[in-house]
Amino acid sequence: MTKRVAIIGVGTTGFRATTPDVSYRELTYEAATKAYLDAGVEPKQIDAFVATSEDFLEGYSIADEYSPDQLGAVLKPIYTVSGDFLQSLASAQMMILSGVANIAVAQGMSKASNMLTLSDMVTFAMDPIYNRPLGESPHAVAGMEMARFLYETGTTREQCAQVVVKNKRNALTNPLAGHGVALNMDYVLNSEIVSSPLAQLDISPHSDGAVVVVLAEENTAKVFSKKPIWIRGIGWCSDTPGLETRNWGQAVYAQMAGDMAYKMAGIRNPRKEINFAEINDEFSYKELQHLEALRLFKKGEAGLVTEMGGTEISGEFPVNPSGGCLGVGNLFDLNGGHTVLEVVLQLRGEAGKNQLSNITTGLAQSWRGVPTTTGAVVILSN
Amino acid sequence: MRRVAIVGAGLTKFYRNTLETPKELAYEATKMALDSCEMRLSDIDSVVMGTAPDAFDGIHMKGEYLSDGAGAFRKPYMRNFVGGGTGVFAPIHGWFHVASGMFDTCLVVCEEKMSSAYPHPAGAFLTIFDHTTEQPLFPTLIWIFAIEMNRFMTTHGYRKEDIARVAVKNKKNAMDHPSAQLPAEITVEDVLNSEVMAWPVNRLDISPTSDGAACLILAAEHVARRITEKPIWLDGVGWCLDSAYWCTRDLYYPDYLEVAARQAYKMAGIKEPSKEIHIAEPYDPFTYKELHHIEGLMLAPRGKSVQMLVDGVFNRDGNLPCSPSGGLLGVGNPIAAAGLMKVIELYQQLKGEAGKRQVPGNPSCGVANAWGDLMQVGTVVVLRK
Amino acid sequence: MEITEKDVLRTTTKLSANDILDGKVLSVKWTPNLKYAWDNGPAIGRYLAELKNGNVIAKKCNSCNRVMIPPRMFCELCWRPSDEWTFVHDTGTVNTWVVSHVDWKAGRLDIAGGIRPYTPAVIEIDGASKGMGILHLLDEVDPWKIFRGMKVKAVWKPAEERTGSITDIKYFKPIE
Amino acid sequence: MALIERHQKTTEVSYWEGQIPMSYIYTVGRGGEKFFNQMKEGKITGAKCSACNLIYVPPRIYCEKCFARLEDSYLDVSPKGKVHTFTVCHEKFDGSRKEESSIVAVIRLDGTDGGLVHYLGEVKPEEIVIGMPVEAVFKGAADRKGDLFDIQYFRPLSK
Repeated sequence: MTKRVAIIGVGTTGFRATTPDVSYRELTYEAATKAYLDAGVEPKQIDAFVATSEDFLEGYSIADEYSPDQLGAVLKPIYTVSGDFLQSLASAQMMILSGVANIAVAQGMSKASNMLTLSDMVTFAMDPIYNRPLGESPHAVAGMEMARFLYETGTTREQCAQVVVKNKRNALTNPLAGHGVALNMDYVLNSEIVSSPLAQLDISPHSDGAVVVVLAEENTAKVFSKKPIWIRGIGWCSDTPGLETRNWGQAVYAQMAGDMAYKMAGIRNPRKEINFAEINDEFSYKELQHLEALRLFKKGEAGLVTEMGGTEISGEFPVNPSGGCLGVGNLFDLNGGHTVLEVVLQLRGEAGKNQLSNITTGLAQSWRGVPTTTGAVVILSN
Repeated sequence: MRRVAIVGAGLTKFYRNTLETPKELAYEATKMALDSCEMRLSDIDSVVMGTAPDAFDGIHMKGEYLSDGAGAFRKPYMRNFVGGGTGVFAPIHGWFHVASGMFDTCLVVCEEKMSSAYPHPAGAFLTIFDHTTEQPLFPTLIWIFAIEMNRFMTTHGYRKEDIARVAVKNKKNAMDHPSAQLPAEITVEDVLNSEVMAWPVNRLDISPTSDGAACLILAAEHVARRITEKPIWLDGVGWCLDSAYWCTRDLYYPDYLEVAARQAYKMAGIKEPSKEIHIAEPYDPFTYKELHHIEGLMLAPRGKSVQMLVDGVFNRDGNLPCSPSGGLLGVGNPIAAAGLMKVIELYQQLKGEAGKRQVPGNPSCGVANAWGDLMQVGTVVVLRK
Repeated sequence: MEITEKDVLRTTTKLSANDILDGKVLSVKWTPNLKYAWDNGPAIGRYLAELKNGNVIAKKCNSCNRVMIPPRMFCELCWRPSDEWTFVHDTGTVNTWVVSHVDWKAGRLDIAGGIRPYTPAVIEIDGASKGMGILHLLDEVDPWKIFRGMKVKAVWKPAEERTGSITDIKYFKPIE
Repeated sequence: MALIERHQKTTEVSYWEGQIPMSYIYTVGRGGEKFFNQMKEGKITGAKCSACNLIYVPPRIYCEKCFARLEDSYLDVSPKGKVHTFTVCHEKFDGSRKEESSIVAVIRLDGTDGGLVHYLGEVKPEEIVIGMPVEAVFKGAADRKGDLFDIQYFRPLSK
């Protein structure tokens, strides 16, 4: 990879359970205003834009129509990736590497609070012929995956509960987070079982918010930014979508996306060469499952290390210092935007109270949620 | 910037209703593309899925559901979506994958199964309008096309009977297309006498709703030369969206298409499009829209496209054949797969493998475009031999 | 190699709508419950509130001097926060229009049976900047007498029936 | 916030309600026609990819790994299988609480690489363990309609 690409600006509205005083237009406009200010660019200088959206999570049957105005992309090259924010980031990077753009922008947004029938919408993603007719909640898919993961790795429900305790507490000292709370393991273990062994507090509540990230080609990045954050590796992968033939215990998509990113970044021993990670934890067990899939911990080890505090902010390998989905809120296709944002802030030393010390390389990972087997990974360095 | 070529293509038959599931449609097109250049799935590094509203196939996050049918099992796989423009944007998204150096090959798959929407897919177009300021008026897509056609006609003084010739031309061309859903020998009178949908649009002015899938295989230059001795180069890409406030635009001219076309022509080193382009596949969901796009692609001066149509310039044997495939009006309109069908037509014409549809004069440079959203998206690709 | 008739025919199986409805092939039905409550935000919120009061409000951008309707908190062309609110008229000019014989579900209207076709139009609102139009319906006019540039005026619902919606204006009719 | 003006009173805030009014009929496809018509006969069908030595259940016309066409390699598979994973679900698909929970499982059918996601019956949740052998319980022939519910549930292998 001859050319390198850096993140020179980030902007967000922060993440709250509801954002009743602004429409989706103003929400993205704020994130974009902050990102362009942070990067020191005007919309006129931006060569191309990538928006992230899924129709039914915005309430339009073509949500892409409503993306250019709030980014200042009217009559400019912009398109929509119906996927995770990290896939949009990868698209923006590919545009720069192709020479079509020097400065590119990736955007994502969540207005989950405006979706009155969110569970119906996720159900609507299930296979209409073999799975949806059962009329079961999407959380049954997560429950079955959690059961198999615990069975195959010996991880315990208590270890999953510890993830919730850690992330929700981290969120209390993250001003961007919307769902921080101080609780102990019993709260989680005694919360109502939704679909065994998944309890209510194992599930991330959703949040609204927007993130805009400004990328630039190497030389441009050095001109615009004093602290460019380099994209050293990026990977994304989709495993079989079928419930009947998939691997229920392991997150194969995360392993393959991670391997792609590690290869690009020239990383041979992720656990040593990466200092911290923002990992998808839409459900508590997913943090542990993803950590093991990303070869950061051996099979069954992630739960043990978490129990002993190894993944705390003060631990040997901090995971989700921002609070993750459990603490910040599930943002659906913006989840990747939140993880990238937090890794950039940490690497720039702007993570406030949760700031980690002497770090150079961070990993951001995302998963598209039930019932998908699609995930992406990006590795950033300062 | 690495040069990227099309090395294989596949296309299903288009029908109003099909038995196949969306996955099976995607498989049939992708399998045909792989077989067309004797490639195996293991030769493919990345997959790009272009498919339009989930509201047609009736599956949220439709890209995920389609992934195994599109050959994306345990591969980097991404879905792009720019409304109706997706069919021509998908190869552009694929082009990034290869030109960036991230991948040597990319499978570009487009699919649409509109017949899952019951009773009629048109209902999905209610919710493309602004949910607060426009939907309460219960608009439909045909309104916005008719509104644009009216503006186009009243600005240039075009007559319905002239514009109707596009349907006559395209449906006749489609007689020679194996995938065609509505090939027909019709006359201008047939078009003018067909049921009024929303004046000035009659039934034969509109392309049908369809189920169908299409697939292209892109490869970097060094790989393409090993696969085929007739690679067709994707030398120009351009895309652009205008503001969502479509009522603030003078709809007589597609500015968004001109911006996209300039980007693609600049990249392909084309100074005089009307002279250097030998063949075109302008997006034709409606009769007038082909002319609207011919002007936006700068292949005809504004206000002059009807005269050139009447003079036969755009016929298969004319100076600038437009929609030799038969277009959306003749072959069918499974939205994303329709746009890719037009790119595949250029690919086959430039390779000289379009069979009965082959235009004379051995064309070496072609342009295709797609349109979408609220009169808002221009996506353009320039292909060269 | 050329894609031939033989290659293509095997790919899909043609059905008629009745094959599915009569159960000649197996199928599964589903009607999703997709409900939303979109936050209006300050701009659309005020727009709807003023419609309820029988007014049409717009917002200015002092950089490009556009008077924008529907109002918006930022000018999408200059990409800066928009400026003062300004009331505009409930009269305008037909920019372009349609005589529609179909409804949003592609159902045909019984025109022969005396049902009036829908006549939606893009109406440039007086007081907003040139070319700044909104979509609305025309009525109390012969569909075939509508012309580009026709002057029209809004017909409002009675005050007590207005709810703060674009349909508080029933339609626009020609100004004699 | 990047706006000159903001809502200052909570009573000023407003929203607009709406929906996406669509309904759907999905054809089960070429693979599905084979599967569900055989279900009517009380049989479960798979599709074999000899190149990859895989048997997919439900059957499909392609192998996702090597893209071979599998349309003429359908075969009957055993109605017996193992519980690959299961859950006791207390929530309906619209997110509301169920009055009575249901037991849903992924059943890997013996001798295949696929299976079915279906209900477990005639068993108490605490008796179920992953790996437990189960068998399909079909409805009476007269009641079978060619859909997923021609199988009522899977139950533990009768001892």
